Amino acid sequence: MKKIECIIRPNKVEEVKEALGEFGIHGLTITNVIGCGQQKGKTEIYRGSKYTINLLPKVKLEIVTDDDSVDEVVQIILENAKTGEIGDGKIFVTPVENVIRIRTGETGKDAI
Amino acid sequence: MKKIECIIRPNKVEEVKEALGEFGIHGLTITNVIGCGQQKGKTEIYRGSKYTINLLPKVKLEIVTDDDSVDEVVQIILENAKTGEIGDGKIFVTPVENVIRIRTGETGKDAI
Amino acid sequence: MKKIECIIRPNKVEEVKEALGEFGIHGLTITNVIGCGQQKGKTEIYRGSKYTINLLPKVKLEIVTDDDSVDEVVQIILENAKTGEIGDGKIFVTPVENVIRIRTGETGKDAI
Amino acid sequence: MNFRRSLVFTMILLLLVILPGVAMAGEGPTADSNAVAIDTVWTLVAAFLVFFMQAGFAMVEAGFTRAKNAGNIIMKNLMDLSVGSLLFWFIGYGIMFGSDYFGLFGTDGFLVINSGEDLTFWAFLIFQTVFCATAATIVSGAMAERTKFIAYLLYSIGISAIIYPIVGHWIWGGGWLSELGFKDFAGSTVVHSVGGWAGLIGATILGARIGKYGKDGSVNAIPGHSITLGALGVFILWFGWFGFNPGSTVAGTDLSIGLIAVNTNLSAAAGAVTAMITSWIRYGKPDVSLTLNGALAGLVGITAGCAFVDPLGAVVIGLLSGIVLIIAVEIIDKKLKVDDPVGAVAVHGACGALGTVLVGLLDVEQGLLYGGGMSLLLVQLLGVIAVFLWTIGTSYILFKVIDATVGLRVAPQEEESGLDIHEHSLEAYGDFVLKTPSPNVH
Amino acid sequence: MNFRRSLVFTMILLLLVILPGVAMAGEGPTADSNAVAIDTVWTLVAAFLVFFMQAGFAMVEAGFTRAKNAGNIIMKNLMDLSVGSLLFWFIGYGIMFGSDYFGLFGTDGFLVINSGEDLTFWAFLIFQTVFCATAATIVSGAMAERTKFIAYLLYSIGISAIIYPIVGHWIWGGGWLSELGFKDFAGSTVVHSVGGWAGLIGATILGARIGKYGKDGSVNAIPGHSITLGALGVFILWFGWFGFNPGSTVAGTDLSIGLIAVNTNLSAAAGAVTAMITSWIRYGKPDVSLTLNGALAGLVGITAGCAFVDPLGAVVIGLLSGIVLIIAVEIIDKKLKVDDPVGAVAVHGACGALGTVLVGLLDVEQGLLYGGGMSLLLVQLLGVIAVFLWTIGTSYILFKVIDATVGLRVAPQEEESGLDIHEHSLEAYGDFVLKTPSPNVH
Amino acid sequence: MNFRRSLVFTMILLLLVILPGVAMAGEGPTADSNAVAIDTVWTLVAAFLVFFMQAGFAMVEAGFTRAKNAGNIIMKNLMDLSVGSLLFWFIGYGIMFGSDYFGLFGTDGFLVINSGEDLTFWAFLIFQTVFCATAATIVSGAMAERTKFIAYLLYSIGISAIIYPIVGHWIWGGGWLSELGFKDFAGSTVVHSVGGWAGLIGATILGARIGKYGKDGSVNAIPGHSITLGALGVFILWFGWFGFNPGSTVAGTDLSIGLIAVNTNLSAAAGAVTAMITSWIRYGKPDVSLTLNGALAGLVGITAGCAFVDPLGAVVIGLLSGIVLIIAVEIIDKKLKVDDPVGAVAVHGACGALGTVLVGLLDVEQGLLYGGGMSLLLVQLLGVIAVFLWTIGTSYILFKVIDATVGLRVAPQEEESGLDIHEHSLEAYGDFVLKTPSPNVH
Ligand SMILES: Nc1ncnc2c1ncn2[C@@H]1O[C@H](COP(=O)(O)OP(=O)(O)O)[C@@H](O)[C@H]1O
Ligand SMILES: Nc1ncnc2c1ncn2[C@@H]1O[C@H](COP(=O)(O)OP(=O)(O)O)[C@@H](O)[C@H]1O
Ligand SMILES: Nc1ncnc2c1ncn2[C@@H]1O[C@H](COP(=O)(O)OP(=O)(O)O)[C@@H](O)[C@H]1O
Repeated sequence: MKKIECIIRPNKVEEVKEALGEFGIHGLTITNVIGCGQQKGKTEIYRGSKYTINLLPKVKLEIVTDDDSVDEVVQIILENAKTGEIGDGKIFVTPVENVIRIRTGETGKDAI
Repeated sequence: MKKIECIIRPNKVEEVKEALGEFGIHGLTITNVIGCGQQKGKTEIYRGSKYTINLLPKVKLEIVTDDDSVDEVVQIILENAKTGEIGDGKIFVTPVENVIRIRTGETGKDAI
Repeated sequence: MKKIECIIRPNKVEEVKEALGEFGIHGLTITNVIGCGQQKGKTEIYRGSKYTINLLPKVKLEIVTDDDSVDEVVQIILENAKTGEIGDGKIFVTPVENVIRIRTGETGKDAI
Repeated sequence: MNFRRSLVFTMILLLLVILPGVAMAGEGPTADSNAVAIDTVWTLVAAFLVFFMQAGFAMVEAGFTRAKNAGNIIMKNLMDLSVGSLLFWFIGYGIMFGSDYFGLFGTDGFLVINSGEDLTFWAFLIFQTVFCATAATIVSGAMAERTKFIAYLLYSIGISAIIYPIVGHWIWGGGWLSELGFKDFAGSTVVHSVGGWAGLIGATILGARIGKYGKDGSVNAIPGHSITLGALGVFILWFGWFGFNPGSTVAGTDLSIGLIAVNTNLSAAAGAVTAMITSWIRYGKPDVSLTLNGALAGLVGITAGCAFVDPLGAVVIGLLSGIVLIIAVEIIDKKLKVDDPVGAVAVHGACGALGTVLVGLLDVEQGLLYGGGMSLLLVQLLGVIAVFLWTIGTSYILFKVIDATVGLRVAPQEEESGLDIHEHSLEAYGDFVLKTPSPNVH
Repeated sequence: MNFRRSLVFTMILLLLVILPGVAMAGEGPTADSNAVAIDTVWTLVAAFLVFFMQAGFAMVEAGFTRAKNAGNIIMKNLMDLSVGSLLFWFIGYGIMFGSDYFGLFGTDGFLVINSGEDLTFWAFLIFQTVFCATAATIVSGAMAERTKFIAYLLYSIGISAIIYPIVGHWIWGGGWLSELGFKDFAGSTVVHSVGGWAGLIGATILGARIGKYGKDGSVNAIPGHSITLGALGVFILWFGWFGFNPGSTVAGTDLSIGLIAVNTNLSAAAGAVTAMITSWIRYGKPDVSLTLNGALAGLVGITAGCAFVDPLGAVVIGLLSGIVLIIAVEIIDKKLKVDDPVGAVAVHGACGALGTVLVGLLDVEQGLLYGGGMSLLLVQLLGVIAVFLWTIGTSYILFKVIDATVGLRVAPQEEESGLDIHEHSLEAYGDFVLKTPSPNVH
Repeated sequence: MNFRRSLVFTMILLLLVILPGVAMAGEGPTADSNAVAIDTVWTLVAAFLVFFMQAGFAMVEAGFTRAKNAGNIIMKNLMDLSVGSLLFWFIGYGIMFGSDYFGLFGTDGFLVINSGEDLTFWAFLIFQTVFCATAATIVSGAMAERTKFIAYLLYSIGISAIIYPIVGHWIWGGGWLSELGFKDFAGSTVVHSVGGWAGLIGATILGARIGKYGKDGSVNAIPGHSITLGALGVFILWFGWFGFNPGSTVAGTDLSIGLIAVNTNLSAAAGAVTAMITSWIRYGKPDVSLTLNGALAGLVGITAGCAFVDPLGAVVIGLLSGIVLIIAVEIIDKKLKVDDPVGAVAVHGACGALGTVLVGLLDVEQGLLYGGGMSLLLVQLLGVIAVFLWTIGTSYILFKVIDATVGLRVAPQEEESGLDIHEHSLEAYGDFVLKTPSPNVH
């Protein structure tokens, strides 16, 4: 199994989630994160002094899925999270050795 | 080494943490997350209009441990985080290639 | 590719981030977490009753990088996040199988 | 208020002419000078309380909307007050209370810097100024979370300088409605309905916030960011209303102030109770924000009749206001699909009209149910309709002109990231982690 | 207060009878009509300030408890006020101030809709109404975070309609304690102790919040969610107390109002200072929330004697109140193991009793330390005990009946997820990320 | 104020002597006794409003600083008030209003527990007490987020007992400046500049907060944690200022109170508007927190002249105050590199001085622009400079002594983790997830 971890723009979460739902993936976990990269922060002025917001709010989605679906899931995220502007984010695919459903104790694919 | 990542109900954190402590595991990292899956969200009414809370608050625990303890740790989590109701969450086991303790620079098992 | 995940003290984030920037690493993702380990919590008194803060605020940095840079990145973190006091945190190195940049669809090293 | 307010005012004026030097220090106080002092002190204290309602509006409107727009809401309320205070002194007061021109508007009294002997003028001016600011600020709630700041400033100028003072002249300044015997003691119609109807037009022209209505026509709730601040605002408003209603005697020597205070309180209490019960029955649980609105509904409802009804009448007005509030919120939200984030149109527009009409039934002297016949009721209906038409007409033009010039609404992306960051470079809660995305709407 | 309040009231009534039309506009003011107006204005302004204390209670209670219950706290405060206002008018006022029946309760004056000539009645009514709401609302703090909403509503009805008005009759309405010469000028006992003791019983019957006491008997702190709102509440209460105490003359022509204000302020200041010092010594650091409570303790303490002691006495009362507060919090929390989230029992119950008894020592005319002998002290003790017994007795019955019928406490799971979401479908802070689990308790 | 305030006070005193028993209940009211009652009621109500400004300061200062220091700010404000109230009664009042010693300070009137016949004394005392607390509390904003709590307590004692009362004596207590004809009606200089200049010295000696200035000399913004609480504070302050300025007649029978209220409101409104426009022009967007400061700047500016200028003059003072505020904030922040988190020095120091000097130009009787010649202007300048020198001199000594003994500033690590947890074992927002690290500063 794989974990597909993607860092996306906060306002893209709904779209990605819905598209995944249509594809049949209903389970995922979401974390609020802040990130930096090529996207430049914004410089704001507060009381006449500058301050730079160089860590921008992003959202991390984690989807654990079986090996076969990885490409499709990646594709769905690419389609729905993309704006084409710098700062769209990244997808990381990492190995998962086992999954256990706490409620039932099921393991592996059944537990997803 | 492995990372044991579990998504559990917020009100189960104390119990799991205590049980792990008794077993001898004192180090772990906790993140507030929101998740969806089979558990249905709740529909609430605010000022006469409906709104659905379909992303439910969960807590992610991350425990890095040596390969031998994995099964026991999983067992402890299963025992202590389970209510039997939908929404109890999942455990993911993933590989960790190296661990370094920042304070001492120790690596591998010693660093856990 | 590898993911370097480190749990550090909140007030060390700026230093680590700047040092990584000088080294040439500009992309990273930050999460607020709480953790426990050898570092003892603090016992505070509120209205005459004790309460223990045994989950301490920490920050998790995630940096995905190519295999070659791992050692240097770890070194930079060690140098900049260390105080020598208990509670400095840990670095975990985990494998990443693929990285995709959402904006362009680039994969692998190019996407970092 | 109608006749009474100007009567008292004239009386004081007369007293001052008859008894020159009445208020001069050192000559020794007389019963007359003391009466003037009591009235002045009372009017000022009441004005201060009404002023404080600005804080109440700011808290209600900020609390009932999202964190990302909190600074912008504050800014609008502050400017309603500031711009309104200046403009009402420049021009509004004269239009409202200046020498009557065919019952339509006043023609002098602009930019007064010297009131001659009549020192009580100033107390009256400040009292009227804060009333004007109240009418203006009601609208910011209905138009919250999507209006351009510069557009809002222009609207605020329009209502403070023209729309409100003209209605004020009709009813309190000796204009045609006051001649007909229309009764609106402290402004259910003059102040609240004007604000409410202007808000209705503004919110309609603006359109709903992104996400309020689904593509399938579903209605989504967009909860506010701080129920405690919202509640604080309601308590402040209720507190300030004790200046608004009893203060509208502009005379502390008029002992009806006690009864007015009792009526005001009973109606607010009744409004809160029925709003709670109604929401409980309709939605299964007692809704906190609607119950808070219910108290305001009771307050708006009793404002017209607070000096004309007895406590039983006040309770009846409150009870009905609390129920009508919820019906109005539903109609506006679900039928009209007008997105009014804080319920300003239902509270101030609908319950303001309701309360004004109910005077025709419950006035202890002229009310239909008290044997006073139909005539007052008809005049009340006429006044409510006239003010409705005037306000929607003028505010429609005002908003359309603003829309065609500077534009009324911010760009969608700005709305999504919030007006604070976009319009003011501000994060209202810089140290707190906010939810992105909101887990509540989808 | 006892005799004085009703005396003034009667005086005004007499004046109105002797001088018919005194308050009629147009007849010209007289010294007598002005005096009536001054008293009415003063009583009303004071009533408004006391009203505003509701906002203070709401903020203190919400701020000192957890975010997940903030909307519920607001709702309880709002209903104490609303239901209380209606019920006090229906029945409470009559029981408290109606014609005396064997010194026990009043028998007329219910649901007054016409006060005849006596327009000052209404100012008195609204003043007494907001006092009643104060007594009722104190309890919501002690019972916070675990009481069923419907059960709380029933309790609120019971205290507003019966428990409070009867004590009020005994002490201020011409009842047996006032006959004995019991002195409680503005209500340390009548208002605050009644609220405090009812809260004690309520909190005891309810049991502690989940997590408050460990299985090993350890006492855990459950910090509040907003110290700024809590502090704002304390400032508002202190502000409102200037209506509560000086206003209890119900006469602005009674110049002792100035001294009463000074005494009130000095005692509050002294209470805050000693609470700070005591917490600093006992716990190693100056505790913010206990210092805030200390100011309230000083205010509650001086309420009985504010018109009877000199400023030195006021400072002494404040100093002692601040210390007793902390001892009382500890005893209640750790010895009695009664879980009172906001310290309401210590502040209002204990310091209310303390302040009332201290009048027996510090009254400048009858106090033991001022050479007035033991008699007043004994009467004060008797009164404090009588009110304690009455309140715990009746509130015990009330809560037990509620518990047996609708149930007093929510289910554990509902308590854990918070009363807001369970009882009102509400998230009080919809845009903020809240801590789950709380990292502070374990 | 200077002469007028003491004049009125003496007048009342005389009246009381001439008419023994004027205020005794039961003898029947007279015009004289009523006038005394009106003045007492007015002074008390004004004092209560000024008292409430403490809540305003607490909210502004807490809202404009970071969440991790919110409890500490609250505690400082509470102690300014509490310690100040006790000390002003012990010693400050005597120094300020006692028998004059060579125009420098008063020598009696300490710890008054009996005012004899003169019951109006107490109203005057409480009014002056809350003024003193205002001066003291201004400083906590300028020194926020890094001052040791114990050091702050010592400072607070120093300003309440010595620094403020002596300036007060010079200007309002019959001292040398009042003899020269210096005019500061309600305290632009006496109260606000004293607070502002003391804050300047305190903030300078303390040094900037960690992170405020980069190694490269760059100036970083450190945004506050709650713009809504900050705004609420500003509304409360504006509300309280209606006690501060009109109340400074200490006479409700002085009908100029109405004009003073109008002037106060117009100046605040103008200050907010020009601050908004200036920030819009200079920084590209209308800055919310500077606009809020602008309203306060207008209020501080008009305080000296509120009874001496006409409404046009008030608007001019407000307009200038709003502009000067922004220039002053920039100079202090960027040129002087003094870190004043809430802008207290610019608002209270700079605009206080500005407003006082402008009286020399705009006084309708003696102002240069109204044909009154140069003499008043020169006296105003002299007074402003004298108070500046006195305050910086004494507060420099005070802070240096504190620094050398208990130490003025907390350790860097304590500053980083926040004063709340370090000094008070407190998390002000226990249920909320706060940002660590702050994503905004780097
Ligand atoms: N090497 C990395 N490791 C971890 N997270 C990264 C990395 N690079 C980028 N990110 C995350 O992806 C987000 C977007 O990256 P950025 O470089 O700004 O834009 P883009 O992905 O469009 O090139 C960042 O804000 C950060 O959260
Ligand atoms: N495929 C998945 N990938 C990542 N997280 C998941 C996945 N499925 C479920 N989760 C997480 O587990 C939580 C519980 O899952 P759910 O399906 O609701 O109940 P259960 O685990 O009892 O079947 C979800 O809220 C989500 O946070
Ligand atoms: N086994 C572990 N798994 C995951 N996180 C851990 C583990 N051990 C420690 N941590 C994280 O590292 C932080 C610091 O660990 P701690 O043992 O207190 O100090 P040190 O790393 O200096 O020995 C903890 O607060 C926790 O967030």
